[in-house]
Order: sequence, then C-alpha cells, then structure tokens
Amino acid sequence: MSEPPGVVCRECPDRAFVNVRGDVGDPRLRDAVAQVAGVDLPREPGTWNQADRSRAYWLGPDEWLLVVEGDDGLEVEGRLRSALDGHFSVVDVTGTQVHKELSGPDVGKVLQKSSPYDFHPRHFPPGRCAQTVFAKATALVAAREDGAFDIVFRRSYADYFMRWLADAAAEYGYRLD
Amino acid sequence: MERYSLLGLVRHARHYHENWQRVWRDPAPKKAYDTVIVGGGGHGLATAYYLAKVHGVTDVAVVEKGWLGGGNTGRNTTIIRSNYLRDGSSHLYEFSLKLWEGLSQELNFNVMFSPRGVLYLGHTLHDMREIERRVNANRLNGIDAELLSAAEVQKLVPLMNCSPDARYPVLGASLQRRGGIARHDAVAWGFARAADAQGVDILQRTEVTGIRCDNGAVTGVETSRGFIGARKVACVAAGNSGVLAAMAGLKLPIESRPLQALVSEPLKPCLDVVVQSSGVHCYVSQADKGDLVIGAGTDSYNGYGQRGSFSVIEHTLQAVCELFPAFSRVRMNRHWGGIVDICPDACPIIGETPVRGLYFNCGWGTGGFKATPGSGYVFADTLAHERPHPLAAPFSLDRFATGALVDEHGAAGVAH
Amino acid sequence: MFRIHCPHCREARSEEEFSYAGEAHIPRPVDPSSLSDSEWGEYLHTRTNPRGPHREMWVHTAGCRRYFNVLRDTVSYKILAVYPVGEMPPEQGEA
Amino acid sequence: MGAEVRRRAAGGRIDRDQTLDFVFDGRALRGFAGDTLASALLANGVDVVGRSFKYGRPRGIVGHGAEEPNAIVEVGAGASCVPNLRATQVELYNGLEARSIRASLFQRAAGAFGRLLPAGFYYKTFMSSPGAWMAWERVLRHAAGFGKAPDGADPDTYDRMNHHCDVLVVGAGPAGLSAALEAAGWGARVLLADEQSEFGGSLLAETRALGGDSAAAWLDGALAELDASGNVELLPRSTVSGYYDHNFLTLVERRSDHLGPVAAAGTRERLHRVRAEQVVLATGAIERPLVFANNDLPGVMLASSVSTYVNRYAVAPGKSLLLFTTNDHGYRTALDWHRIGREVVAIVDARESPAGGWVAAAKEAGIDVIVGHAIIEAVGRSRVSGAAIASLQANALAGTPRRLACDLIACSGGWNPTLHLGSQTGVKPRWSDSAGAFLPGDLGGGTVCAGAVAGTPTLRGCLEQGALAGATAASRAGFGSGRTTRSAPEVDEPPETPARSLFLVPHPKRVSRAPKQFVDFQLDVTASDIELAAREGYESVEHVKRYTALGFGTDQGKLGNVNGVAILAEALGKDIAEVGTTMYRPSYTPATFGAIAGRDVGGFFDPERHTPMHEWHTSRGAEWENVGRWKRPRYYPRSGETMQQALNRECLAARDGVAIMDASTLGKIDIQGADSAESLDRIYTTGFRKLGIGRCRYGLMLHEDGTIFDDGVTARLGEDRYLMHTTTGNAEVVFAWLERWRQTEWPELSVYFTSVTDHWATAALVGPKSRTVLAKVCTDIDLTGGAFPFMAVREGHVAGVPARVFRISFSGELSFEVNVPAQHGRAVWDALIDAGAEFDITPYGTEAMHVLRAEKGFIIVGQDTDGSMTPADTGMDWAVRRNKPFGFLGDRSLDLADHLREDRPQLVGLATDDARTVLPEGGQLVDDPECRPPVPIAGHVTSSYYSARLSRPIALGMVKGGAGRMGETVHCPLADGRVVKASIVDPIFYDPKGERQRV
Repeated sequence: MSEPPGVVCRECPDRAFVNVRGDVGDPRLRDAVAQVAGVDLPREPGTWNQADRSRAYWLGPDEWLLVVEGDDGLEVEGRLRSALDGHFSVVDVTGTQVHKELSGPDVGKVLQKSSPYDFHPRHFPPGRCAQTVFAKATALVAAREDGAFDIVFRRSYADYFMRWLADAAAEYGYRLD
Repeated sequence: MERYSLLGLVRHARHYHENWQRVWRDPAPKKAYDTVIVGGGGHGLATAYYLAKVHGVTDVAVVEKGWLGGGNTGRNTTIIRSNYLRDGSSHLYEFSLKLWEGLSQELNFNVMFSPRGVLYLGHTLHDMREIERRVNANRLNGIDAELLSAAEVQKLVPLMNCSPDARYPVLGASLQRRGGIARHDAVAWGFARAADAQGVDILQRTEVTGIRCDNGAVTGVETSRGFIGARKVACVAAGNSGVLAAMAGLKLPIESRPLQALVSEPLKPCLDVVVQSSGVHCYVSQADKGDLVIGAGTDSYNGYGQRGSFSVIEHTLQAVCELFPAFSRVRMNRHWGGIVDICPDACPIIGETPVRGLYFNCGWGTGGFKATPGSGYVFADTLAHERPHPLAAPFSLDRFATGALVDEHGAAGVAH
Repeated sequence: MFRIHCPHCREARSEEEFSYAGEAHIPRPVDPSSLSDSEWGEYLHTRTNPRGPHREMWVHTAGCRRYFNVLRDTVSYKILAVYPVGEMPPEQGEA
Repeated sequence: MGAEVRRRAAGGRIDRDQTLDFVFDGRALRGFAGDTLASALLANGVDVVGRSFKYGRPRGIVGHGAEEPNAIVEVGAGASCVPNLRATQVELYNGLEARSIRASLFQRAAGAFGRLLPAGFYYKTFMSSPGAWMAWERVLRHAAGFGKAPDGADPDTYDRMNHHCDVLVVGAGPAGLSAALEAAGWGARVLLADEQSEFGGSLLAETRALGGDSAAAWLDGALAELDASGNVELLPRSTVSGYYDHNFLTLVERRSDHLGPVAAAGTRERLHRVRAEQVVLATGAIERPLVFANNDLPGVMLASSVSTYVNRYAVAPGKSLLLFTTNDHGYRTALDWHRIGREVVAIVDARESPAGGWVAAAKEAGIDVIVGHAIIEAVGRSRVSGAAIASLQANALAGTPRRLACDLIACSGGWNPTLHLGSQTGVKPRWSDSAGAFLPGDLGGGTVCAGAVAGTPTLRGCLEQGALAGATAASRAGFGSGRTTRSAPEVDEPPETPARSLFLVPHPKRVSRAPKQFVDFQLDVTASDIELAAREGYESVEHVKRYTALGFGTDQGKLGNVNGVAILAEALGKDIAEVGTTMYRPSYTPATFGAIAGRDVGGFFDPERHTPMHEWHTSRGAEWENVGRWKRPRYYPRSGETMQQALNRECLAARDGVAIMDASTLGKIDIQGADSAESLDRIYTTGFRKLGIGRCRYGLMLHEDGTIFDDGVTARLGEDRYLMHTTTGNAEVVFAWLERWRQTEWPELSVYFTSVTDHWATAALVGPKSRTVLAKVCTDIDLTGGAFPFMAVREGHVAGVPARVFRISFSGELSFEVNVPAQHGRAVWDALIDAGAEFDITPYGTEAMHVLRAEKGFIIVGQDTDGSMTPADTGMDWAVRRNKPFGFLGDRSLDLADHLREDRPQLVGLATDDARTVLPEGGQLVDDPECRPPVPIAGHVTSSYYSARLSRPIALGMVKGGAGRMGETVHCPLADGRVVKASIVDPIFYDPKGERQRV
C-alpha cells in the first residue's frame, strides 16, 4: 500500500492524568492548578486549554482532566494536594486513561461511525472537547489545531477500542504508529 | 351465536359468504350496568366473558375508547408460557396456560394457540444457575420444564449460533414444550364474540372521561357517550391505568413505558420454537405467515407515544444477528411500540382499591398477553365475589405497603 | 430518539448519551421512621405517571455525568423545559 | 439466451454497450446496464414473475419502484441469498441469479377452491380438537412465507454512520433537487438522499423540456451544482426508512447490491443515522391502481410505470395498450405509447367530458377516447388478452358491456402521496376531498413537505414548491431569509380537467359474486373480503386490516391501502375521512437487519473488558468467565486436568501454600471531602465515622426497599479520604447510585466520588505463605501481623512501584491485596509470580474463589441473594447499625411487615447426608419428597461445591425460617428423579472463628 492512509492512530505515551474536582469560582483551585501544571482550568463547557506540556480538559461543571506530559500521576496529585485548600478532590487516574491521537483526511468519517456526537468543524472547532458515546464505550474527544483529534478512553476497553478503530478505518487505509 | 365449523364455511361459500352475521352487536349504551369493564382488550373482554359464563353476571358493558384489541393485545409478540419463578406467579400463569390449551374450543374461535415450545437461553454461569432454579421450581409446581444443553439447543434450532467462541455463548436453556404463541387479534375477537353471545354489551369508540364516586364508592363512569351508571367498575386498560386511577383520585405504583417489537418479511419456515434470551436481549419466534416476530426491550423512560427509541431496535437486531447470523440478510418490515404498565416487582396488580366497587387489573408489564384468559378468569371471580380469587391474592395493591413484593424481574424476561 | 439540551454542557446531545433517572421532585422523607408502612410504600413506589407534561430526571451518563430535570410531554415527547436539580420547572411552554 | 423482444432500439437511460447476463428461474436472459431486474424481465417478455400468496394466481409486474407488490424475488443462494426483494428495485448486474416465489400445492388448491377461503377463514375452522390447529399449522406454515432465509452466517459486513445536518432532503426528484439547491445556496449543511441508483425521480422518465432544455440536461446541471457545493452530501441508493422523534431519521444505503451478491470489499449496506435540524420531505406520490375484476392479471400495470419503462428503460411491455384513467395525467402514457409507434387500442376515461390539454393531444394523435366508461373486467389466462368495458353512470353501470382486445392495460386512478414518513412520526394523514387523496398531517416546525407528497399535481408546481421548501428549511435552521433565490425552470403545463374519484369499479355481478377484484395484490385481499369484514362487524380500519391482512405485506399497502379504505367507507356508509387510514410504521421499505445492527456483531457485539494481566492469563491457558463485560479467569487447567481437579489444586494452594488471583475487576471508588464519612454512613448499613485511618470495614448497601444491592470493603485512606470497593458487576451502578444521592438529595454534603476501577490493578496474594512471598518484593511496609493487622491498608512499594496493600480477605486465609496503578499491573504481577515461584505460587480463578468463600459462608450478592433479600435474611444483622443519626438508605424498609415475617427465606449451610453428592446450584428444597405437585417449596440451593479442604460437598441455600431449623433435614429432588437428603447447618464450614485470616 503506497497510498497514504486515510486514518493514522498514534500512541501518546508517558503522561500523567489527574482528575480534579472543585469549585471553578474558587481562585485557590485555579491558582493551584496553574502553579502545579502551568495550565488554566477551562471554565467554558466543552473546551480545553493547553500550555507547554500540560492540558486541562473540561469534563463537567466542577470536574477536569489534567494531563501532564513526562510526569508522574501520583506526584502531580501530591503537588496539587499540597497546593490546594478547601473542598476539592484530586485523584491520580493515570492507570485509567489511554491516550491516542487520530489524524488523517478520513478521521472525521471514523468519528462519525463511532459516535452520535457532531464532530463537524463547524460545530467542533479546535479547542473543543466532548465526552461522549464511542462505539459501545465512552471517550473524551478533543479537536486540535492541526486537525487531528485527541482521544482518551479507559484502559480496560483498550483491546476493544483499538480493534474497533482498525475495523472502522480499514476502508480508508489505517496505520497504527 | 352461530357455531363456526368447516361445514359452516362450505355452507356459506354456497351463498358467496353473503350471510355471515355480525361477530358482536353494536348496541347503544344502557343507562346503567351491574358491572362496567373499562378497556376492550383481551383481559377486559375475557373478564366480561367469564363474568357472564361462569358467574352468570350478564348485565355487563365493556367500554373501549378505540377498537377492540387495539392496545397491547394487538401489539405484542404473543409468547405464551407459565415458567415463572415465584409460586404466586407460576400458579397464575399455569392456570392461564391451561385455559389457553382449550381456548379455541371454549370460544369456538380459532385463536391459533400453537404450543411449539419456548426456549429460554442461558449465556453465563449466573444465567444457568437461575435457569436451573426456575426449572426445578416449575417442576415442583407441576409446570413442564426441561433443562437443555447447548448441543440440544443447537439441534432444536439449527440456525442458532451456539459456538463456544461467541461473546456470550449459549451454555444451555430451559424449554417449556407446552409454551408457544397464538394469534393476538383472534383472542380479543374470540372473547368479544363469546361475551356478546352471553349478553355482554360491547361499546366501542366510547371513551371514559371520568369515574364518578359517591361516599367512597363508585357509581359509574363518564364517557364520550354520556354517563353510564355501574355498581362496579373494573379497569383493565393497560397503558392507561394511571390515567384512569387519577380519575378516581388514586395513584398507582405503575410507570407506563414504550415496549417495542418488530417483524421481518415473511419467510419460509426456519424457526420452529420460540427463542428467548435475556442475556443477549432477543425474543424471536416465527409467525404462521412466515414473519419473524421479534420482541425488543422497553424504553427507559415513561411514554404514551406507542413508539420508542431507535437504539432499542438497534440493540435488538444486534442480538438477533449475533444469535442468528443467517438472519443478518433478512429485512425488517415494520416496527412499532405498545405502552406497558410496569410495577416495581414486574408483577401485576389485581383486585380492590380504596374506592368501594372500583377494581383494577393492571401492571402486567411486558408479559400480559400470556395471562389473558387466566387474568380474565380470576378477575371475574374477584368481581363476582368481591374478594380476591386465591390466585390473585398475592397480587393485591397493599403489597406495596407491606413489602410483600413478588419480584419476577428475572423470569419476566424483558429487562426493565 | 430524543435530542436533549444538557444544561451543564450547554448544548443539545443525542439520547444515547443520557440515562433516564425517574420522576423528579420526589424528595426522600426527612424522617422515614415517622412514616407508616403505606406512607413509606408510597414514597418508594407510587408515581404520578401522567399522560402529558412529566417532570423527570435525566443524567448525562456518557457526558458530564450530571443530573438535571426535564419537563417532557409523554405523548408528543416534546421537551418543554430543562432546569437544574433543586429548582421547579419554569412556566410551561417557556422552554 | 432469451431475446429482448420488447426492447426498443433507441432511447432510455440504459447503456446498450454494457450487456449483462442474468438468470431468472433458471432461464438465461440478458439486459443492459441501467436496467432493473424488472425492466430486464419485461424486455425479455417475461410476463409471470410470481404466484400469489393465497390463491397461487399468476402475477406480473405492476409498478416500477417501492410500490411493486408482485415481483418478489430471491437473489443469490445459500448463505448469501437475499429473500423478498422487489424486482423493480434490484439493479441488474452481470451474473445475477434470481428466483420467483413458487406456489405450494396448498396455494394451487386454494386457487381452485378459493370460495372456501374468504377473509379470516382460519378463525372459523381447524379447531375440532385442541390438537387440530397444530396439525393444520404445519401445512399452512409451509404454504405461507415468501422467500427462504439464508442458510448460513452472513458473509457480508455492515456499518452505521452518524450525521448532523441543517437540512435533510428526502427524495431527489424535481421538488427535492430544487429544495437541496436552494438550501445549499444559503450555506446550510445539506444531506440529499434518494432510494434510486440515479437522482432525478420522475425526471428520469420525463419527456417534456425544462427551461427550454431536456429534463436530462436540467438534471445534469442541478447535480453538477450540488456536487460542486462544498456543503452538500449526496446519498444515492439510500432509502429513508424511519422518521423518529426530534428529527432523527434512518437511511439505509445499499453499497454493493448493484455489483454482486456479496460485497467485494467494504460493507454491503450502511445505516445512516441522521439528526436533522430541518427535514424536507419530497417523497413524491405513487399512482393509485383501479379495482376491477381480474385486475391482477399480468399485463395490468400502473400507467406511470408503463411510461417509466418506455421512457427510462426503453422497454415496451406489450403491443396494444388500453388505458383506463380517471384523470388527465394518465393520457400521457397513451401518448408515450403512441409516440413509440405502438397501438393504443383506446383510452377509457371514467369521466363524462374530459377536456384538458393532454386529452386534446390524445385526440389530435387520433387515439380513440371512450368517455364515461370503465374497464369492469380484465380478460386473459396468464396475460391480459382483452378487457370488458361498460358505460359508467354515477356509481352504476349502464348498457351492455363490450370487449376490447389488448395485451396491456395501464391504469391511472389518481395519485397517493408517499406520506409514510410523516405518518411514522405519529401524525395522522388527513383526507383531502379536493386532492382526492390522503395528505400529510401537520408535521410541525421541523418538517416541510414539498412536491407531489404535498398533493402538488404539476411538475412546474413541484419545482417551485421544492425551492420554497429548501429556502424555508434553511432559514429555520438559521441560514438565509426564507426567500427563494432562483426561479424554477419553465415547463409546459396544459390545463387539466378535474379527476374523478373511482375506487371500486362496479361489475354486473355483486362484489361477493364478481370475479375477484383485488385491492391488495401481495396478500390477495379483494373488495369482497373487505365487504365481508364490514358485514361481520370488523368495522374499524385496523380491524379490517388485521382481519383481511390488507396492507400487511412487505409493500405496506402502498398500492392498496387507499382503495381499501374507500371501499370500506362505502360498505359502512361513511366518509373516507371518518374511516381514516391505518398508521404507517417504519420501515418505509424493509430494512436489512444487518444494516441496523451495523458492526456491533461478532467481535464487536459487546466490548470485552480486560485487566492489565489479561495476556498473562491467556498464556497460562485460563478458562474464562464473563462477569459483566469483564473477562475473568475461571480456572487454570493444567494439561489433562478436569475442572474439578484444577479447582481442588487451586483451593488447596490457597489454604496450604500461596495462591494469587487477579482482582482488578472489583469496582473501586475514591471518595474525598469533609463529608465522606457522612456519605458512607448514609449509603451503607454499617458505620464509618469511627473507622481509623488505615483501617477497612465491610459494608452492605441496600436499595430503599431494604433489599441487598451491593457489598464490599471500604478503607479509610486519610482524614477525609476513603476508598470503596464494589462487586465487579455493580461497579458502575454503585457509582451512579452515589452520584445520584450526592447530586439530587444531598448537595449540601462536601464530598466527591471518582471511579478508579480502571486505575488500579489488583493482585490478591492468598495463603499462609503470602506474607513471605510479598516480603520478597515489598520492603517498605512492615508486614507483620502486629504492624499490619487484618482489615488494614498500608502504602508502600511493591516491586519498586507505589502500591496500596490491603489486608482483606474473601477466602478466610491470610491475604494481601496488592494494588498498583494499572500501567504497572503486569510488571508487578510478574514480580509476584517470580517471588512465589519457590513456593509453587498458584494462580486461581473465580471458581476457586467461590469455593473458598463458600467454605467461609461469605455470600455473593446476586448469587446467594436475588434482589428480594434483606440483611437479616442473609444472617448479616451484625453489619447493620440502626442508631446512626441519618439512618441509611433502605433502613425504614427493614421494619415493613413482610420483612419481619419469621418464615422468610434465610441463609443456611447445607450438608448432604451422603457426604458425596454435590447439590445442584438452583436445586429446590422440599420438606416432603413424596408430595405431588404443587409441592410446597422450602427453599433452594444458591451455591454448591466440592470442598477439597473439607473433602466433602458444601452448599449454601435460602430456606424458609432456616435460621431456626438447624440440624433439620430437607430434600432436593434432582432432574433424574433421585432425591438428595441434606441437613441444615451453619453456613460457616471452615475456621468458624476466623483465625486464619488474622494470623
């Protein structure tokens, strides 16, 4: 197959994932996250922020997923815990999450096959993220500036997920990096 | 009532079928009846028939807002069986099954009861334990029940995917050979014709708009054709029980939800038994006309729309294709919904209410069709004697206060 | 197949993402031990089950996992209003 | 090879350079690319394409699309066969093999003795005895049914695709195309779907000019424009089959059926799930046939279909045409026929004085127009050879019928709008006297109907209305002003005389005695059947449908329904509007199961959840058990071992040495916040307030009705932090349960719940030697009993990985549950296996786990309980604290009258008297084995195993009043007739004081 594949899936290894809960109106929470991870918690529903090696995804009105490249989840959790005060929750969920990057000209079609969410760029431009149904599981999908998508899903579903992606993308040409 | 027979057909054929009489009259409502039955479905018509036939109470009207059998009677997948888990329900359903076995002769109307066997599949070790528990309980209750191995299932249903490599492989099944299917419309029509012949007034296109009570006792029903007085009012209107209860100031432990079903195009015979699997959510039989008749699940939300979510259809057909990979190329002709009244314990409510003279028979959930004759019989008895028939006693309304729920979630089949 | 506006995600999402969570506004009795069996039974089991507008709870299971209230017509299936837990529905038709 | 006797030399949209060979009922035939199977059959002079359902009468092709009732064929063979396809919708490909439906002996007999089989005959007979029906059923079943089901697994695959669009246009005829052009012009995201292989609808057979150019040229221009627009997606061969709530629609796209019996690559069909802001229904209309005697003879066709075959497929399906019409439109078929130089015998017009433009054109062409007449009977054996016509006054015949010879009768009884999709949404169609048809009801603000479906009779009108609909829909979706931006092309529309409504054509004999006048061809429903139903009191249109089967076919009555309703109305002396029509249900045309299932079958039917150690288990030859979606090792047989042998080995290793189990699937919920303890107190029957940091406690969770719902151990990790364990199967339900109470009832509590089930990989290290093994890989936790007691948790490192170690036990042995982040799970597991190698560390599965816990009398929620049991029933009152300030969920129900009964089923141990027989799980227990059914049931066996440690069977069960019956005997009748005696004993069989787990 000399043709470039329509869909490319790339592993994004070596990241720390921490689930953060708290009151977004509380400056102590925002400051602590900014200080520890260097990224602002997005307040707008369905959006995500990126800064340097860190990303913060909106999961709910009081819940975010913090992703820090090249760090350790337990340590990020610990640093946050000591920087925080009041009612909050921080939990290392690095073991839960599998993070993949999907790119290629036909990636939109694979998303259409997998989820009832509207990933059309008119509706889901870069900077948007959504937790949604993905095949018979769920996933967090985020639109990136470069046209690719970040997909985060649960580890126990990884075998199913990767088989699903390969099968859904087969007709467009699929490469797993 | 003219007796139906082959000879009669021949005789009528000589006159080009011009002399067939009406199956039931279309009378004007009387001012009052001893008993008014609200709901002209199978259960209501059966109640009227047994009231007249067994108890001699013929001053009875069946009031139906639309057409006879237009509710769940005419919308269900017609599975008939009695292999329930708990004593109370298995006795009631078994009583009903025995009535089914002679119903065509009793009514002189062919309801096409076809005891071709009902298979209930197990896909996990847990399923198999539950099946074995139920089969053993059935036998002790005098209900025919067999435990089948996967190989025996495969022999009975050659097109079924019994591979051990399936996601949820068939590990075995229970089989009730006396179970089967029937022609749903015929049940309503047969009971209506026989009740009419006993003197019961069947009032179609008559909608109940209110229930009149006086001093804690019922006095009649307001209808679209005026007030009809009654000493007793018996509500048997699945999908509308809550609405009727509200007319008498009552609330019921019932939620009404869409239950969907679908049929394929007609095929030559390819499935000889009824197959049920709550593990992969698949209920399928083949009607005499050749259609695969497939029961889908209930929707998770309340609704009176007689239609439901398409995802339920998708999940059902995934299960059908998983269990019958050959049916993947078969096509869905129609799908539709009925409204089922669901009780917290997946069992019906039969009997008295706090309002004197007002009775309810409701909450049959997804499994009411199979109970039609039995339900009518025990409800008629309850109405005639103004106390619960022994088989109806476990299904009284007060169990929701005492906590004596019957819990048939497992055996009721369709996941709620 | 409903399309439900999630008040937390602030956009309409497909029914597949949600779960129905029963009738709304059935508060748990403050002191259950003071209730008779039948009063407790009513809390446990009795539901309004109306034909028409119904106040119900949904949860955005596959999305933000938050509960919210919906006023929905059980015949037409039209969603008349979406409002937060703890609040009463706006006047009907204001959706 | 058959000859294409009826193919014209030129014209049509077929590609004469591409000949296609195909086989029909064993006959080798030939057609062209662009043909349907129906057009190719007609071209080859095949008149009879099937036998009818009930009477076995010969049937020919009537229509040219979804409405075709007769030409039902089976395509392909074996596992790849597709039954019940309409030949009018099967695109021809090279090598296509099709078979018609053959009549059975029963049907042939029925044809001869048809009078014995009026509507509903089966309700009136076959009931001499309870067994009579079963005997007859066998015969009737084999006669019924159309095609054969495939005989093996489907070789094809299917998938589904979701769409969101501003405007979905259904139907790419003149109205739909105009709507799509207009909506796209305003910038809306448009999806345009059509069931045919080519877009164009009626334009594909149109002979008039559009805007001075040919219809074909206009069509090409429109399609090119849509194609070039960046925001239109075109879906040909895509049938919109269902229209659901909130503007959700399903489309079935046939991707490979036009190429061969099995898809060469990719999916055979695709289900498109569409969420549309706005829907334009431009589904057109289907011509209404006329009901006269023997109108089912091959050679009786719809007029529009005759024109379509002539103009689009260049096929003349006969020689001499007799046209029977009630309207001006039908005349165009006679003109088409005349234009290709074939004989038009006459036009029989039911109206007295038609005078429209087409009428004039016909007269000008020299065609004999017989007004005020009707065809009362078709004549012929297996093909029309003539027709009897008679003068028709008001609603009765006058004068003597006369015969005309012809071999083709084209009928036009007016048009039935294709309103099925609108009706599917639950909105009843309404009868319009002026249109002489049912029209869609008020579909609300999300739908616009345009063109013939809205009753618009002219092409020009359809083009204009389509454009307006497109603009309106776009505007409602937020694009544009709602005004059209382009003018519709000019079309010659001559004036027309109003149509006459004619449903049942009178016959000199009464309906009951006349030759059969078919209303529903597919299911052989005649006018006399409908009259009979009405006579017998089946008066509702739904009763008539069900009694006669009218409209129950795979065509859902597209041709017959309206005629049937009109005939019923006449019989009942009612208006058509009053009788109404039945509701149409999805699918519009039958939709393939596989397409609706999509890819979610086989390996994708339901996700398998794997633990981080899954591969290791596989490599050790684990036998699996499905627990929820998880795959858990059930046991690890060594070569030659039976399951029982493997179990014995695994259990003994756990009791005597060291064993290890993957417990990663247990639900785990992280709980943080100042009110964590308060939340737990409310959720669990147990109290958590006083639990020390680093300690664990068992809890029971109840539903509000007092029944046991889940159980597990919760550990206190810090001042305001806990970790809850749930059962594997309930993890998500419990998590949702916690959130529900937190969010809806207790918003004042400061607590957060986070699911960490997937985050932790868990290895349960069990047995007297587990401490020694763990000590080899864990040096920073003091594992001695004094420092790390039973029901405690410690943090440290295992195999170099940060870990939480719990001293909890489901086996009753010394046990350490080692939790590490899942990304390290496999490595730590391997390290433990290595460390245990010298002690012959034995992996064990769920089956051994069950035996070990049963020896200890520990319940499994869902196995030993069944959703109806309270803590007291399971002997676990010790885990219930009734004096907490808030109480706990379900506490009130524990005092309900029925829950206080003394004869409730209670958990007991069961020991078989022979100490050999393992009771069956699910076995029922009785007190009196001699009793005949119905036998009072005393209880049942919930868990039962052979205990290798105790060298005897053990069992748990629920027995009525069991706690007070210790030492008594119960009987378990087995399927083979044997009865096993068992004694009721304490449910704890091993180490009743619990000393082993505390060492």
